[in-house]
Amino acid sequence: MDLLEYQGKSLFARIGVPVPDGRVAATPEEARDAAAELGGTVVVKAQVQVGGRGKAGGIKLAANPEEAYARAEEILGMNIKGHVVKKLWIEKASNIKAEYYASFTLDRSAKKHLGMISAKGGMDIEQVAAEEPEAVVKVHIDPVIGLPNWQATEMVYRAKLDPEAARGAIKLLKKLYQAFVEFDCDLVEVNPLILTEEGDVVALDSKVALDENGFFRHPDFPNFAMEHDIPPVERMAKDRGLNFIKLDGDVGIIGNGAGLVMSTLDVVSLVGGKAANFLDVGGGAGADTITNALEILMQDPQVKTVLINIFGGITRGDLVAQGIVEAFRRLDLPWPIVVRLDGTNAEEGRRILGEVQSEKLIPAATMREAAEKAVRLAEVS
Amino acid sequence: MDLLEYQGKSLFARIGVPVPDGRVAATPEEARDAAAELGGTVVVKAQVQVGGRGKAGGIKLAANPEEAYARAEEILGMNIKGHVVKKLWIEKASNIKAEYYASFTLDRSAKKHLGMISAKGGMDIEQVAAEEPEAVVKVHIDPVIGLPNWQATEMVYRAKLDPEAARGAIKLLKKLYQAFVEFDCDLVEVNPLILTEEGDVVALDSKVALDENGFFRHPDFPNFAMEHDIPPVERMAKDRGLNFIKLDGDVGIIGNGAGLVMSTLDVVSLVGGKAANFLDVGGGAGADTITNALEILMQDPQVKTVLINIFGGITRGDLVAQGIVEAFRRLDLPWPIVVRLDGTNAEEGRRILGEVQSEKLIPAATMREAAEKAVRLAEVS
Amino acid sequence: MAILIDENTKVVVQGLTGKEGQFHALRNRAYGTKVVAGTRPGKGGEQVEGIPIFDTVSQAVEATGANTSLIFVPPPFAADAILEAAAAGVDVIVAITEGIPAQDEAKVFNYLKETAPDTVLIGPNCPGLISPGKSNVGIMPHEITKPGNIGVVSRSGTLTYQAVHELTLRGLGQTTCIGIGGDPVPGTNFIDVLSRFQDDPETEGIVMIGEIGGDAEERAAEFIAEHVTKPVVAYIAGVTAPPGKKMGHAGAIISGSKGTAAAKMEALRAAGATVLDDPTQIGEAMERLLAER
Amino acid sequence: MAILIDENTKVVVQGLTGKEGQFHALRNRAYGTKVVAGTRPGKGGEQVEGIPIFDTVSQAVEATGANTSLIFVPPPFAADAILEAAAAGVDVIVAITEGIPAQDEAKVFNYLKETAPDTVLIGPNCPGLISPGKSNVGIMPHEITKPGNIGVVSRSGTLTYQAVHELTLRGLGQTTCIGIGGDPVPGTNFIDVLSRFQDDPETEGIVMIGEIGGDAEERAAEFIAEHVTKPVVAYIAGVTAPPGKKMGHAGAIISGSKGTAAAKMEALRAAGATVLDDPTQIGEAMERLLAER
Repeated sequence: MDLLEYQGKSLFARIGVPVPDGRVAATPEEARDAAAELGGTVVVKAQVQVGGRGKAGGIKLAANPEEAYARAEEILGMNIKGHVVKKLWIEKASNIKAEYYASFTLDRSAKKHLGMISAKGGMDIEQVAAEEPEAVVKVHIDPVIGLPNWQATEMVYRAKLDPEAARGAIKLLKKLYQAFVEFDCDLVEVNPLILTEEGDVVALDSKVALDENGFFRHPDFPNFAMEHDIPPVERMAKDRGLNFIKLDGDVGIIGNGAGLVMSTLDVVSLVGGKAANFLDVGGGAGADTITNALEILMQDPQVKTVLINIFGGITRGDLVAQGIVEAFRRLDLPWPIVVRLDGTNAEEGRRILGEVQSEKLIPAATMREAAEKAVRLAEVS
Repeated sequence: MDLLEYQGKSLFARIGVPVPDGRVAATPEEARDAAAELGGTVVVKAQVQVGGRGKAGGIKLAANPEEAYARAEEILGMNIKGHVVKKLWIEKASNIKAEYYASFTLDRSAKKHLGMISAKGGMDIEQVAAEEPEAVVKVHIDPVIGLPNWQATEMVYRAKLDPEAARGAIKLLKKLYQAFVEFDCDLVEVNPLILTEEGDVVALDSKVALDENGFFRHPDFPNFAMEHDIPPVERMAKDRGLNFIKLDGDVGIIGNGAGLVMSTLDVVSLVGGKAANFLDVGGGAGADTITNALEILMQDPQVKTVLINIFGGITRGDLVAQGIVEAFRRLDLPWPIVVRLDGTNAEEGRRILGEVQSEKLIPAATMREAAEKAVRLAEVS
Repeated sequence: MAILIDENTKVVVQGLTGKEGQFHALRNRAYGTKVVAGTRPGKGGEQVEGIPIFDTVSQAVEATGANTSLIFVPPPFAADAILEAAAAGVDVIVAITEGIPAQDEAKVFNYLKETAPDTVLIGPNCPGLISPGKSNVGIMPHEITKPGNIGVVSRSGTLTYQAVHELTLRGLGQTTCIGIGGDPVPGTNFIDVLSRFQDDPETEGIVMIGEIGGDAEERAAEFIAEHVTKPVVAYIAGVTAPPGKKMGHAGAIISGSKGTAAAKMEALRAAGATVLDDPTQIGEAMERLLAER
Repeated sequence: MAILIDENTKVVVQGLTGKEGQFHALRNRAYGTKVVAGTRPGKGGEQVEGIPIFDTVSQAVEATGANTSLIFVPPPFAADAILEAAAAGVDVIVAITEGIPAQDEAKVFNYLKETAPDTVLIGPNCPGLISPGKSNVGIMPHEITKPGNIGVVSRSGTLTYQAVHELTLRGLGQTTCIGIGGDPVPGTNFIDVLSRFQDDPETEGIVMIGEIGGDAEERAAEFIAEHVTKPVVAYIAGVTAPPGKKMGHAGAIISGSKGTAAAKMEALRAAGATVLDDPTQIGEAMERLLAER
C-alpha cells in the first residue's frame, strides 16, 4: 500500500526520522489555520499518490496564513495526472542548503536489502542513475543483521555528501532503515533528503510503500487506506479481501491465483476479447468468496459476460461451485457466466453446478474454450 | 556485577518479565508499611549477594503488617554466610502450584548463548543436573538471530512443564532472553520460576549478573552498585577504575594485566610470601593510575611491602615511572616499593625512576627477583 | 528418478491440526505420500487419523525420521516454523503459507543460506511439489498429474496446475512438478530447479512457467543458454497486464520496461526455449519438441 | 615462515587517529610493519605521518591493498569496526580494544563464522601478534622479541610479554607470538593457533600461556595430545587465586572445581606438555626440551 507524503512522514516521526513540522488540511480555511499555528513561511503541498507534483504546480510557498489560504484554494481540486487533490500538507518551510536522495528496499535478485543514496537529490533518481551511475551509491544489507553503523557510514561517505551533513545523515539512515524493517515496508524513499542552513539533516519528502502482509504486526496501518481516494468498487473488493483491479474491457474475470488470472486475461486477449478486470479470489476461496466476487463485478456496468476460471489446489472445486449456486440463488445476475473448473474436488464441483437450472451458467472444459465462449457472448450481448 | 534480588526484579519488570509486586525495606517500620501497602500475606526476604538465604532463615512469611514488622526485625542484621542483612524485599505472597528453573547465559566453549530450563525448580540446579541430567534441558541459541519463538517453545515442551504453564512460560522465556541481551547480562537466572494457582507464570526470584562492559549502553546501571554493601577500599578502587581484590597476605601487588598480576601472586607464593591483594591497573595505565593504585594500598594496614610489576605493551613504562615519582613526591608512602619494569618505553621509565632519591624505591631486573626482594622485605619489616 | 521428493520422502506436517493442513495432509497420504508426523505445540501425543502429533519438529524428526517438512502454519508464525524445520535438520522444507511479510522472508532466506546452506526451501506462498506416483508434498491436485518424463517448474500456483493438466491430457507424464511461489524472496528459484532437472536422467523435457515482474526469468534464460541441453517449453503470464499495477503476487509488478512479459519471452527465446503465447498449448508444444529430438 | 602475519602483511589501522592507535601504529611502522592506511570517518584524505587516512575500511583496502586490520576504536564502536573489516575482505583482523560487551562479541563471532568463515579474528582485548623481524600488528613491545623458531600463544596480554622476554633472554627467538585475549568470546582460540604452529615448518617449539577459568586450556590439551608433535611448554596463571573472585579478565572466574589452574595443569601434563609453576623458567625449560630432541 502506497502512503501519501504526510502518512509516510507520520511514520518517520514515530521512529525518529527528522521531518519538518506540519499539518493536514482539506480546505483553504484549515490551510490558513495550519499556517498560523506553524508560524513563518510554509509550504502548501498537494497530497496525491503520484509523482511530479512540483512541476504540476501542486507545491507552493506561502509567506503567511492568508497566502496559505490562497495557495490552498489554487491547489485543492487540481487534477494532477488523473488524481484530484483533496488534501494538503501544510509544512514549515526549510532553509535548504543541499538536496540528497536516500532509500531502502528489497533487491529481489540479490535477496538482500538494498540501500541507495546520492548527493544528487531533488530530481528523478532513475534519470540520475541512468546518466551518472556513479552518483548513486548502492549497498546490499544482510537482513539477518540489519544495517550496521559502519555501513550507514560507508553509504554517506561513498556518496560524498557535504561533510557537515555526514553525522546527521548517518543517524537518519539508521532510523530510516529501522522504519523500513519495523514498519514492514516494501520501500522507504526520501527525495529530497536535505541539509538545512542550520546544519540539520531532514526528510523533506516521504515515499513509503507498506507490505500488507505485515499488517498483523501493525493493527493501525489499515487505517491509512481510509484516508486514500479509492474508487468505491475497489474499496468494496479490498474490504472483502479480494484482489481486484479495474480494466477497460467487457469480459469480467474471476480466477484463483494471480498467475492464472493474468494468464486468463492474456488468453481472452488472444481470442480477440478484452478483460473488464483482474480479480483473484486467492488460495482457499470458499463459497462466500465467489458470491462476493460476483457482487463486485455487478458494480461494473461495462461487464457483458463473466468468465470464472478455477484450477483448484488449496481452493476446492466443490466450495467454488457452492458459491456460484448460492450467487444464482441470491443475486440477480445480469450476464452469462462461463465456468471452467479443474483440480481439487473439481468433479464434485461440476456435479453441483450441473444442478443449477439456468441458461446463464455455461460450463467449459478448458481455459481456451472458456475464453472463446465468454468473448463470443460478450460480442453478441 | 551481581545484582540483589530486588534489583534484578526491577530490570525484569522493566522489560515485562512477570514478577510479584514488592517494596524494598531497610527497617522493621518500612517492612510494616510495605506489607500494609501490598495487602494480604507477604514474604520478607533478606537481600544479600549469596545463595541459600531460605535455609539460613532469611526468607519468612508474614500474614499481616505486624507480622512483617516482627519478621523484619528478626532478619535485619542476620549474618548469612558472612553477609550482614541490611535490606529486605517485601513481596506479595504467591500461591505456588509448581516450581521450575530457567536461565540464560553465555556458553564460552560453544560461543553461543545457553538457555536452561527444568521442571525441577526451587532446588540447587547443579545438584539436579548432576543427579538427573535429563531433567535439565539445555539449548544453544545463536546470538545472531536470538531466541526464536520455536526454540522457546521447544525448551518448554522438552522440559515437560505442566501443560497449563506452557503458554506463560514460553512468553516469559522470550522476555527473559530479551532482558539477558538488552541489559547486557552475563547471566539471568530464575529459580524458582513458578506456576501459580491462578495459572500465571511468574519469576519468584532473580539472579542477574551484569556485564560492566555494557554499561555505556545503560548509564543508570552503575547506580545499582551504590546500593551494594561493598568495603570502602573496594569502592574507592572501583571509583578509580581499578580492579582490586583484597587478600590476606602482606605483600601489596600492583601490576598491569590480569594474567600478569595473577602470575605475580603465584610467584610471590612460590618464593614463600603471601599477597595482600590483587590490583590490576589495566591496559594503558598513565601516571595518575599508578598514584591512585598506591593510595588504595595505603588503606590496608596489613601491607608491609609493595611490588609493582609492569610489563608494558599498551601501558608505557615512562608514564608508569612518572606515576611512581609523583607518588613519592605527593604521598607519604609507608613501605618499601620494589619495582620491576619491562616492555614499551621501559628503558625511559627506568631512567626516570633512577632520579628518585629514596631508599624505599628498590628496582628489580626480573619478576622473580622482584618477588624475592618484596617477600624478604616484608619478612624483616 | 524424480527430484527433491520421491518414495523415500517422509513428511512432517507443521500445522497438521489446522483445517487446511489436515485436509491436504490426508489427501497427500491418501495419494501414497509417507506422511509420518504432524506438529502442534501442546498437542504432542495426540493423533490425527493415525498420524502422530508432536509438540516440536525436532521431536517429530527424532521419533519418525521425517526428512521433509510441509508448512501450513499461519503467516505470523510461518517464518519461525521454517527456522524450526531447518534447525530440526530436515532436507526439504515446503512452505505453503501465503501472506508472510517480505521482511520475515528476507531474514529467513539469508539466515538459512548462512547457517543451513544444504537445506532446500520451496516457497513460501507456493503449491508445493509432486513427483507423480511417488510423493505429493503440498496442495497440488494429484489427479491432474501422471508419472513420466517431464519436469515442470512455475512461479504461479494455479498456472502450474494448468501446465501439468495440459501435459497429462496429451499423455505426457511428469518426473516432478514444482511451484516455487511468487513471493518476493522465494527459497528456491528457477535456476536451482532447472539445474536439478538437467541433472536428472529421467527428465526428458522441461516446462517453465514465469510471470511479469522481477528478473528471475531473465536469469533462468541465461542459465538455460549455458547449461540446459533438454528441450524447454516456457510460458510467461501477464502479457496484457497494465503497467504499474500489482496483480496479486508481490512479484507481479511492472515498473518501466524491466520485468515485462515481452522482455522475459525474448530472453527465453534467445536462450533456445520454445516460448508460447497460450498456456493451453504447452502439452502440444512439448510433444512436438520431444518428437523432433 | 611465520603464521598469520609476515613481510607481506599490509595493515590498515582502524582508529589510527586516536592517541593509542597513533602511538602503536607508528611504533609498528618503525619496526618495519607495512602500515599502509588508517581509517576515521570524516578524516578521509588526511595523513598521519605519511600514512593515508580513509573514511572507510573498504576504501582503504581498495586504495592500498591492505590485507590485515588492526583495531583501536573505543568499545562502543569496536564490534561494528570488526564487522566493517570483515566486510571489506581483509584476511586477518586484530582487535586490541578492551571492554567490548560480551553480547557484542558473541554476536560478531557467530556472524563472522556464518558469513566470513575464512576471516581470522585475533582478540578482542588482546595485545595482537608479532612475527619478529617481519611484522608487528598490535601493541607488543617488539624490543623483547627476536626472530627464531618458537611459537608463543597466550590468553594473557602482559604474561605473553613475560614469556617472550624469558625466551629472548635465553637466546630463543620466535616465529610468531600471539596474544589471543582473555575475553569471553575470543575470535581465535588456542587450538586454532596450536594447529598453525604445528603446521609451520619453522616453528620448533611452542609456549602456551593459560589462566584460570573456562575450559580452553583443557580443550587445547586434548588437541595437543592428538595433533601436536612439537615440544610444548605451558604455564597457567592463577594457582593461588581465591575461588569465586573475578580477577580482571571475565575469563578468570573459578567456580567450583572446574577451570582451576590445577585441573588445567594436570590436563596439559597428561597431554605431554611441560608444565611450569614459575613463568620465569619458560626460557630455561624450552631450551632443555629442544636440547633433548
